Amino acid sequence: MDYFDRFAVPHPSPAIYASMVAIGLTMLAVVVGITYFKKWGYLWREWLTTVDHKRIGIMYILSALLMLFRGGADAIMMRAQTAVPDNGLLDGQHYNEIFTTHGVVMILFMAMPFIIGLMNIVTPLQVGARDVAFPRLNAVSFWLFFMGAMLFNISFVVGGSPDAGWTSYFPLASNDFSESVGSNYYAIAIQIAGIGTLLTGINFIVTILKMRAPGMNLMKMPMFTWSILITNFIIVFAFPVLTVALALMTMDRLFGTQFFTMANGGSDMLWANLFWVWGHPEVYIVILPAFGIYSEIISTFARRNLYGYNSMVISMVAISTLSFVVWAHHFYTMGHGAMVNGIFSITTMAIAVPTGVKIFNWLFTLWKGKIVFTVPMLYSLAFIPIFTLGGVTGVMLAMASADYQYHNTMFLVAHFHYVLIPGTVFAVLAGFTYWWPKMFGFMLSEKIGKWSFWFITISFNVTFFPMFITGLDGQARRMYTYSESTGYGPLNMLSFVGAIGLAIGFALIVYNIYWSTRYASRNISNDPWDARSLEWATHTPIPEYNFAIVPTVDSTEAFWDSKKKGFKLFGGKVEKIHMPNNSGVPFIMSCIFFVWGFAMVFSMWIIAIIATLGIFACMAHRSFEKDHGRYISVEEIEETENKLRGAK
Amino acid sequence: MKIDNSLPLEYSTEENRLKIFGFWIFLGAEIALFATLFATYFVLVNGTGNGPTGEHLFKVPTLMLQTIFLLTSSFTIGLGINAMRLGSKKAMLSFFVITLILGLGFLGVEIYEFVEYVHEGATIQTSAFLSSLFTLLGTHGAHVTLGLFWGTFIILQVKKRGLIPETANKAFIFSLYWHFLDVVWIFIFSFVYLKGMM
Amino acid sequence: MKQLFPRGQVMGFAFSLILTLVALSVIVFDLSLKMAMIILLVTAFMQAALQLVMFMHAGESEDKASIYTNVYYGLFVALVTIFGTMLTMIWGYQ
Amino acid sequence: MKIKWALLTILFTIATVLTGCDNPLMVLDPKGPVAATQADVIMISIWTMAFVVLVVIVLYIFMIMKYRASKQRDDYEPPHIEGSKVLEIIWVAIPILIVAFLSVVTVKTTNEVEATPKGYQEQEPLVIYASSSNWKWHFSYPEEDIETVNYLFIPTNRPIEFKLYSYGPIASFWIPQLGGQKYAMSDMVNTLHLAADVPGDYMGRNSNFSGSGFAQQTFNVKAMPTKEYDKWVDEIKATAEPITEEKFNKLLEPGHVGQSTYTGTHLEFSPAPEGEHAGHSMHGSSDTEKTDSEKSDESTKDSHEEHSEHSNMNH
Repeated sequence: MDYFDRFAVPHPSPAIYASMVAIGLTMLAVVVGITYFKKWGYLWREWLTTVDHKRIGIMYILSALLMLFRGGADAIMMRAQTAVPDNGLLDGQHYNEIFTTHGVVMILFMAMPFIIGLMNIVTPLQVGARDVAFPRLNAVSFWLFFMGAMLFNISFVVGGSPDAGWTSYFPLASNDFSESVGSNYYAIAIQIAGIGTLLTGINFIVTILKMRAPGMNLMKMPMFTWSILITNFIIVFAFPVLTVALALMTMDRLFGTQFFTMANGGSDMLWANLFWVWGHPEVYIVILPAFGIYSEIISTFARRNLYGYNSMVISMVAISTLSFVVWAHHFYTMGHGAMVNGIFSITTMAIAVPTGVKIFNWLFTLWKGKIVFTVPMLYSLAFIPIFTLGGVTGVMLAMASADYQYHNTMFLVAHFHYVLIPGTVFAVLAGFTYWWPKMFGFMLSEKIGKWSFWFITISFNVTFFPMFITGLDGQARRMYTYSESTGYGPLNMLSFVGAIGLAIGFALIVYNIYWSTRYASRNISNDPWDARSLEWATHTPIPEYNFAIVPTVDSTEAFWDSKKKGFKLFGGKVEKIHMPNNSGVPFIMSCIFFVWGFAMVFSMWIIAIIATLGIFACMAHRSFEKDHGRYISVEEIEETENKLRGAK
Repeated sequence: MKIDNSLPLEYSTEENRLKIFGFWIFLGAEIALFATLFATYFVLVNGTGNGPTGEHLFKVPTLMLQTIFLLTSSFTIGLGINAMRLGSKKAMLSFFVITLILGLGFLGVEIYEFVEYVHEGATIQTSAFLSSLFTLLGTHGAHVTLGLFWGTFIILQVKKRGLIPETANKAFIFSLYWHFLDVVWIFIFSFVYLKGMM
Repeated sequence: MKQLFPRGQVMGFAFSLILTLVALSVIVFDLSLKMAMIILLVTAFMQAALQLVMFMHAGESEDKASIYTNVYYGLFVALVTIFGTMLTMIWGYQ
Repeated sequence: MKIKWALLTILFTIATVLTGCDNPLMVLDPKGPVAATQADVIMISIWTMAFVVLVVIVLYIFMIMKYRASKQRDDYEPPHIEGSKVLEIIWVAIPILIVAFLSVVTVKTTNEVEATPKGYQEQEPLVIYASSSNWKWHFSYPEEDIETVNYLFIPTNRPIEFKLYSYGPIASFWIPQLGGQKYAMSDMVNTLHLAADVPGDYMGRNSNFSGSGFAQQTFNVKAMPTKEYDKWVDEIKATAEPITEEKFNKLLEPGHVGQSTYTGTHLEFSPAPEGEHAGHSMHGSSDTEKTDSEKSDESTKDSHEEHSEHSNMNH
């Protein structure tokens, strides 16, 4: 029995037991359901083995939504615990686990995959490509992310969650102070997902740089595509740093190395340093695509071209470069002298300049426009003032001398939520609503959408604005409780009320999906928003080859030109199309990765070695495999095209 | 599949061009990866605790042997690609085999060196300096090991299927990988060993 | 046979051996730390450039500009990571 | 219309929240020169940023009020506008000026808070070693040869130099009303300069997450005039027990303990990680040339700070 003790949760609570039962029952229900409806074959053929960028994108988004609710549940529990002084709802340990998983899940398993999902669906369409450069690799990326996320998520029912914060600072995260396997989960699950993300980065850089439609030179790319290109460059150069940092962490915890230890020459600060060398660019990985989404949406619903296209591009390049030279502002208080802090203060504040350029360009895109307040546009418009508030508090935090007072407080928590929620969450919700008809062939209800928008926007401010104040009043972050004499009670209660409002808003989104799936009209055009870029030029639903004829482009808004100026997008005639074959290997390899990760977490070396060999076997299989893809014949294309045209 | 005969085999199809370009991007990521390992090493190089220092451990003969092996292998794989472009399958395979033998030699010396270190009481657990040293060298060594398997697979495929766009593409990408490992080694040679022995 | 050993590559190899020997001088002669570091930096980056241009044919394809941009950006990030880490972890405290 | 209402709601919330506080916010209610400098910086930045926000909001409201579709003719076609060089230069140049201004403020004040507080330079600072262990604070007064746990008495109007380190996870030593925080870490000693102008009781805490007992890792700070302080020291010396290695090791065990007081300091048997005891790589170097400079660690650090001040001024 001793052997199995390691899988027990060290700090069980009724909630965790209930979750175990719930997870078990849900999985059983899913398996039984699929078997009953005889859908295993469909699932395997159409989804698990797919290499189609659109389907992979949808799977990314579904996983991200799932994770949004996981992270959201954590958030509600945190706000509930701190709503009143000396609350006994959760104990310190449980609270620590919750804010740790909240951070990791929201950043790495919600924001990133949501963005990567939209990127998957939209980018190839916007550049007029048939798929991404390496469709098979794309499937590997998704499944690695998915398995990493699942591995991380089982932590709270098998062996215990990580509890050292999403930053996982050493020596707190070392074996001495975090005895459970929680931090092993952190190191290994993020590692697996991170490798997937790195591969995505390579894939999309190649797709965008090499597979654009004829005529679309770099300065004629839609702004979303530009943001994705730059984001993926950041991914490619930042994620290896995380890979190394997590590998060193794993070795410290599992193999007794001395990187971040307190003795034998180790340096705990080095972890913080490496973490933020990756961590700060990571912030821009989730923000820049959001900027791209807003650029598309604001220009679409202001019915105008994007103002200052060139300066929008230049500012994003500037932001991406600056994002690599500011990381030390996360630890001004670590004791490096005034000189180092001064340098990093200045580089950090410099980011405000290109970001300001973007804000003003968006505002001037509205100028002389004809603004239509659809749900995606509402999110985009709400983003501008709220994000400005987040941005200016960022400048305040950048000032090292003052940061000594903000650091580690609720002020900081308020700041990054003011940046990340309007920046990323609003953007993915806007993008999700905006591209939904392209993905599924019907619109989400505008009415329910507006309700959820107002709930989310107002509740967001109610939740997070009070934190600026409690922060200045000395409330440190990550405190699971406080005494009544501190006076933090009322404002924390207000935050809790806001959190409930946010939960209602998100629940309304789910209801909207349900309602619209049942009742929304299927009879929509290919271009329901009267939009401007190429993804709206193809049919809804999108045929697997995207475009029967590769479009030709000669401006930033070729599709708009084709509607307004009679520009001819699709010249030439239909030819047979080369498409990649589906493959089960990415899924199988990722499953082996899951097993490998699980074995590593619990130090089960034999299984880990076998799994490692299995992974290499999959790679060797790929090396020897002869897969030339397949062709879709002209007749088949024409048949599909006629059917899709007839549907309208 | 459209084959463009005006280009060398490895570039002759669109898919091949995508793969070569993609691999260059991957090498960009590898630069960042090794840079992080170097940064870690430089920070921890004086964190020797009670363990031995680099000055004590590093030896010139093994270092030079490793360097010569790897530099020469980088040269021979270049010749292999040159032979491939000339269409000489036999010469290409010979150069590839020589490359892998040299790589194996490098790996042998590295393993010998690691065993020596451990005999002197310098394990990966002894001090932060040694942890970072073993990790940096080990990551490079693991890349070489992976390369040996990869190269072998490519030799087998070229043998079996001949020089076709697909195999030529694989061989070329492998050569990029191998040269890159040589570049990394040069930095290890200079800033780990030579600086450590100064 | 001559075709199999193109002049450029043979010269490149010879040059890289010479650079290795030059680098070795830092442990043979008693140089100042500054001098030695300069020698190491120069020889290492020359070797790297040699591999990149001579053996890896970085400039031969249509993607020349993208490949060089990629390498330069990688170099930028590498230098920032290494020197920035030194700055925050070591030099900042002295 | 809805947006107007939303804005009003937000404003209303902010107003309620702000008036809800009876006392001024701790960080903005400084009781020492360092915290005062920081509070000034915060206020400068808030006003500067308020200006930026105002500009954005005014433009924003103007745009969405004036150019909404409901106010346009049905056949209105928005024009194609590439952008404007002049405007774009304006919104690059003005932010650069603002950032430059804030940079100057930052560099100047960062140097200030990293040095002995202004007006206190002549006095010999009181050195207190503040070390963290899960989840308490140990204060050693080498000058007075006493040690306290979880509470801190300091004289007013005298510069204090805290030497921070940790017997475990990274902790952050923070007394909001006296000045900003700094990390206490296990392998090196950080120096934090503070001073109290006004006698009183202040809250101090670890603000860096350090495990399950982190929320309660607080300490009380009592600032008092020198005379009272001296009296307190004498009292401790007369009444308190000496600290022994055994007792101290017991204190280090994870958990919460109340306040306690000892004569002697733990520095005698468990020295701080500075000088030859530093665990950090750059100090723990085996190079013989470095050991000399470590002895004069203090002086080099100070001269470095002066140096950096100059270089930043030139900047």
